[in-house]
Amino acid sequence: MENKHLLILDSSPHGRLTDSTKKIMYTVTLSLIPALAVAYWFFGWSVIRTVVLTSIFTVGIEWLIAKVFDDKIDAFDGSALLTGVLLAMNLPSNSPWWMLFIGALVAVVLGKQVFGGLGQNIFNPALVARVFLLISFPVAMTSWPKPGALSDAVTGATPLGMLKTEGIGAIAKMDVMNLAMGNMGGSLGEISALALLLGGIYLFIKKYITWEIPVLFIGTVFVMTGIFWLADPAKFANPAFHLFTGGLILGALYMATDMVTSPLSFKGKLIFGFGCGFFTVIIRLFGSYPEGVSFAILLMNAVVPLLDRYFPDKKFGVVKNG
Amino acid sequence: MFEILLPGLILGGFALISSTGLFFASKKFYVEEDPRIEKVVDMLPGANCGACGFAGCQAYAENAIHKMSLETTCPVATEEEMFQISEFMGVDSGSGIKMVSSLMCNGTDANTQHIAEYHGIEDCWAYTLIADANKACAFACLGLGSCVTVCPFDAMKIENSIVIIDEEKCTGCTLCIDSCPKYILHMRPAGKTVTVTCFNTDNGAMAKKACNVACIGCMKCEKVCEDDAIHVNDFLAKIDYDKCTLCEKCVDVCPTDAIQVMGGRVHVAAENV
Amino acid sequence: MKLLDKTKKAFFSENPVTALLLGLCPTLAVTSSAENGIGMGLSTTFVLIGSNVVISLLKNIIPSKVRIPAFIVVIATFVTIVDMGLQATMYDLHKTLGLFIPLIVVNCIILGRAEAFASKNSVMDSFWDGLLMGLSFTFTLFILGAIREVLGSGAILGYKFIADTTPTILLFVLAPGAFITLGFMLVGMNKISKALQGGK
Amino acid sequence: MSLLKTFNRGGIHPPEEKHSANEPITYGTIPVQLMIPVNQHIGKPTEVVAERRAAVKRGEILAKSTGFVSSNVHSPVDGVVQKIVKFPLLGGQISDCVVIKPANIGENFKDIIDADTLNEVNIEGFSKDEIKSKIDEAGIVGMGGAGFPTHVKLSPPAEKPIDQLIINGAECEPYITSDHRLMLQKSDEMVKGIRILQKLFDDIPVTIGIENNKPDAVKSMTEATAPYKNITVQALQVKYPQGGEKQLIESITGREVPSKGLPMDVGVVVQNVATVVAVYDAFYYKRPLTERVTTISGNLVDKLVNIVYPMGTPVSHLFEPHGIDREKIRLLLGGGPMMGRTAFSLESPIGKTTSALLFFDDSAYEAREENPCIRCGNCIDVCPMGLPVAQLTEIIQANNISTSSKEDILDCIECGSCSYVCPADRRLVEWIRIGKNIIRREK
Repeated sequence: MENKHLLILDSSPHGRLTDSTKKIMYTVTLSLIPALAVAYWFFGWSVIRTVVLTSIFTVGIEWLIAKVFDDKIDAFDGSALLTGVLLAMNLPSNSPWWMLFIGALVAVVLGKQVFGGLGQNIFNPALVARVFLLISFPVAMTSWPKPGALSDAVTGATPLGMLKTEGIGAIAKMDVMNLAMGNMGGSLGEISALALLLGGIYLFIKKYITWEIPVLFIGTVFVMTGIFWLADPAKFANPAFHLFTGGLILGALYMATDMVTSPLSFKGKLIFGFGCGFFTVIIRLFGSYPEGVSFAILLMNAVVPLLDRYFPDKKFGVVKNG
Repeated sequence: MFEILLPGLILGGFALISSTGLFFASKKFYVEEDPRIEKVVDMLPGANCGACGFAGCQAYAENAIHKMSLETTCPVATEEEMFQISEFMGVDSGSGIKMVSSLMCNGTDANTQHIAEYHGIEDCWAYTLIADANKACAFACLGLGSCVTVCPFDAMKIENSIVIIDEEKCTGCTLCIDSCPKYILHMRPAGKTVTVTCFNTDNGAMAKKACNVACIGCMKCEKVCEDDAIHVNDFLAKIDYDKCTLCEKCVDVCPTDAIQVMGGRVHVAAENV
Repeated sequence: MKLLDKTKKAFFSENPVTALLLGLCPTLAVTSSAENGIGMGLSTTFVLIGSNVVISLLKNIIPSKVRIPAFIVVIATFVTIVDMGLQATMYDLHKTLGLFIPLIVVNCIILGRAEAFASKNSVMDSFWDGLLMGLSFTFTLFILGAIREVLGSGAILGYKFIADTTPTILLFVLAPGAFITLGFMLVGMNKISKALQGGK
Repeated sequence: MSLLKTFNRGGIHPPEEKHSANEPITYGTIPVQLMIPVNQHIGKPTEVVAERRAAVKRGEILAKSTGFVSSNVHSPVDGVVQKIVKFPLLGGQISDCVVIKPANIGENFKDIIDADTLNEVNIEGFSKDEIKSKIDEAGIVGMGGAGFPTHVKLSPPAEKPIDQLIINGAECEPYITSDHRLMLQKSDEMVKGIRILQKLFDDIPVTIGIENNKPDAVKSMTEATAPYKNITVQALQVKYPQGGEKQLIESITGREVPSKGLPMDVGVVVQNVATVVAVYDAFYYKRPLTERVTTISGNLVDKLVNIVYPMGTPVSHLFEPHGIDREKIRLLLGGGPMMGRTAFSLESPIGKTTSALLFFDDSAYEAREENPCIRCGNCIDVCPMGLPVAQLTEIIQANNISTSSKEDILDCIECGSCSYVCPADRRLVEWIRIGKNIIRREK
């Protein structure tokens, strides 16, 4: 054995697809650009400020954690950045910087790292932060800037908020097309359903999300609100309104489909999507909060391990008996 | 007055009924448990490592009391602890010799060469699924630390790509013995520090070619030993620790330094002096 | 020196809340402010000392088969005393702590110390054990309450140090805040007790 | 053929890299020394009968099988046995090898093979047991890679009736083209071999499964099988691991081999095309299995070939004729890149199951570090066995194998699809192999 250099020993397979965690994370982040562009169109520079600040905060905090606790954590693998951008899309564009900081802290520390870092978290970090902020600062989190208003001082409620507080009359004038485009008050990611769909379709083509969760989620919301609307149109808003307002599209396409916190098996995904939709409708129609997407997703996040365990995919060569 | 008396009576009556129930229940469902078992468990180290072969200290104690013997000793307990238990039970305290784990290899980077560049999972068993050896000597320690992972007492570490065992910390629980895919760890009495640090059963020339400190089966140690404690089989020396008196003559005479005094001086080959 | 060791043990490595995770119900429920924490802690301390002393006095009389009911009766007596005493002297605190004062009866810390310590040791030792355990419980509850009060309402022991208009993190006053704070406290206390053990 | 058949679940499409598909089968020269591994099969180890310094003839037994699940090893050439040594094989195992000094060093192996006489054989004249024992004597093992003794596979117990014979010509692994060339150049021989196997099972229907990236092979096999009604050729969609036994059965018959079961449980026997040719050789040339077609490929090889070397030829003998720069070799694979194993010695011998030898330099290898699992589910999507791979590896890493996950782990066919697609570069198959090892040790 007189090789100058040694042969490499490794386990098969000796080849890989070029996909990587980084690539997935950055692609998902990039697919949010259309929605951000629409948000910029309606809210102006404050959008950029919010997104940049939360991204810097989340990546910075993750980097600090990596420095202090575990140098195996790669703060720049894109997951922290994605959390930051998604968090920004869940907040009003006029949020003060310290709120963004607290949000980022909660998202990275409470939402992710205390569970053991990337891949170990049970709940979607961005949603954990959003709910934390919503509970802690209810006033700041429910006064949204009006689209087109140049001053941050002009604030109002989201269409869903109006529906909750003022009843069905308040939304009667609203045009569904306008809502779909995003011309309404709300967080960055709530407003333009169509732009979000665009990004979602891109991700679907790239196979980074699957159809089960979004379809079941949105479908359940549509069907359930439709049933209520048909039963009593004077009390409940029509399903199209529910589809395009609030964080439903953002939640269904980006939050619920988050790889880490969604089930792996086919049946699990179906149940997960249905559960998200079901709880969203229940909270929207009968809860005290106007919007229920984040709570619904967090609730379903908690049962993901159970779904994976009790609804596994069919194995090869296993015949169901009885 | 009646206001206090009535609840008192009701509660008292209720207490009487329940306590009667409890009394009969305790008679009916009485389980006899030897109180000595608990005492023995208290005296054991409580590591629950299962090294004795039972499912934890409780099971060990139950067995010991049941059979009234300490034939299977607790390998983790010190001699004093075992003595205490034997005193308490009034039986002999087994063999009572502390054993430690010992590596039959000295294939450090300096003594033998790696033959490949390994990129897989850091685990000896994972390595054996890819290839049988990673050093020129096919019997050598792989140095990927499966035994280190399995050791509950932090007594092992990898240095120079072989395992170093801290005899102070080693309790002789034998967990590492089964964790080694090359089977080059063995147990020896703690005091008997003279060991053959080789496991190569190839003939002398091949062994020497593979590793500088391999046992080449030259029989010098067997000849020099006055206690008939060392024998060469399959080109490999083996020490009978029942007979070894630690005279270290074999250590001095070994031409390849394949016999070492563990924890003592590092020996220089006799020829080189 | 021995006392110092005992104190260290009681406060850190054997802290009833952060090391043994006992008595979590009052810990989580009443610590929305530092004051509540102290009130609850001191009440428990009183009961602990009382029950420890009495039980260690009676340890030879109580038959071992009925020891648990007997302990409960002793503890219940002291809890009733505390309950009535608080009601008479500090009505506001009594109102805030509410149900959790009677619930001290079933607090595992007290029964645990009675069973594990007082029923086997002398009166004097039991007294010290009750005092130290109680104080460490009080101390833990105080810290927990203080953190939650500072973060959740911008005040400490009822004294508000920021302007009324400044928003505070409401979540910490609510139940989830208790869980989150306790979680981080567990981390911190475990680190400290590890460091103390390492220093020995 | 509108919709090609394939298996239902999972599968991947790695780059095919079959650059050597147009290279006809050639023959190599005889090296100065042959190192013949005595154990080239799964099962009981053989007993070495060759003696030191004894002369051996071509076809003489060197190591005898010691039981039913065992296989003879023969000498490929005339020569002298020099010694018996332990030597690392291509798979990394260290095994006993019989070292032979051939009589005709440097001669082309084709001359030796051509010297074998072709016999006219009347297959009808053989009984089933005779056929099996002949295959056993010839030391034929599954040449697809696993090396399971063929006569064992052909002897299903009576209670498991066989109604379908499948010939595996899928060759789904990238780079390898040896089976492809066999199907092109030896199609008639192959059909004769199939007839022998068919005889064993009373003329049951035979299907030859070939992936559709080899249309010429499909054509030549279709032509060769035209006279026989119950031998058909089935073109299959290109998808890895089509050549996996269980997957191939599903593709062709739609039957699922039950978990923990064998093909015979669904009435199927699968044989590799190279094995069939070996069976033909054993009957018509009375030639035991001592050589095979090997694809030499990889980015270091100047002249890609499908070549026959005598079994036991050391890899180093290949460097000069094929223009391989010895100094640059960093990765030497015995078999394809998906399931092949790395070798650590450049002297390792070619064996009965070496379908390909791939030589790569540094540029082809990328050291990968395991990142945390992000539960993307890709591994589960591509797993042809439908296993929850991500969860299984976590269970194995935590050393927490339960009874139910044990069954899952043992069902893995180690095709490597999961590791191939994992974006976090996790060594999923490797972990599963460790899991299998742990289970095996517990037994």
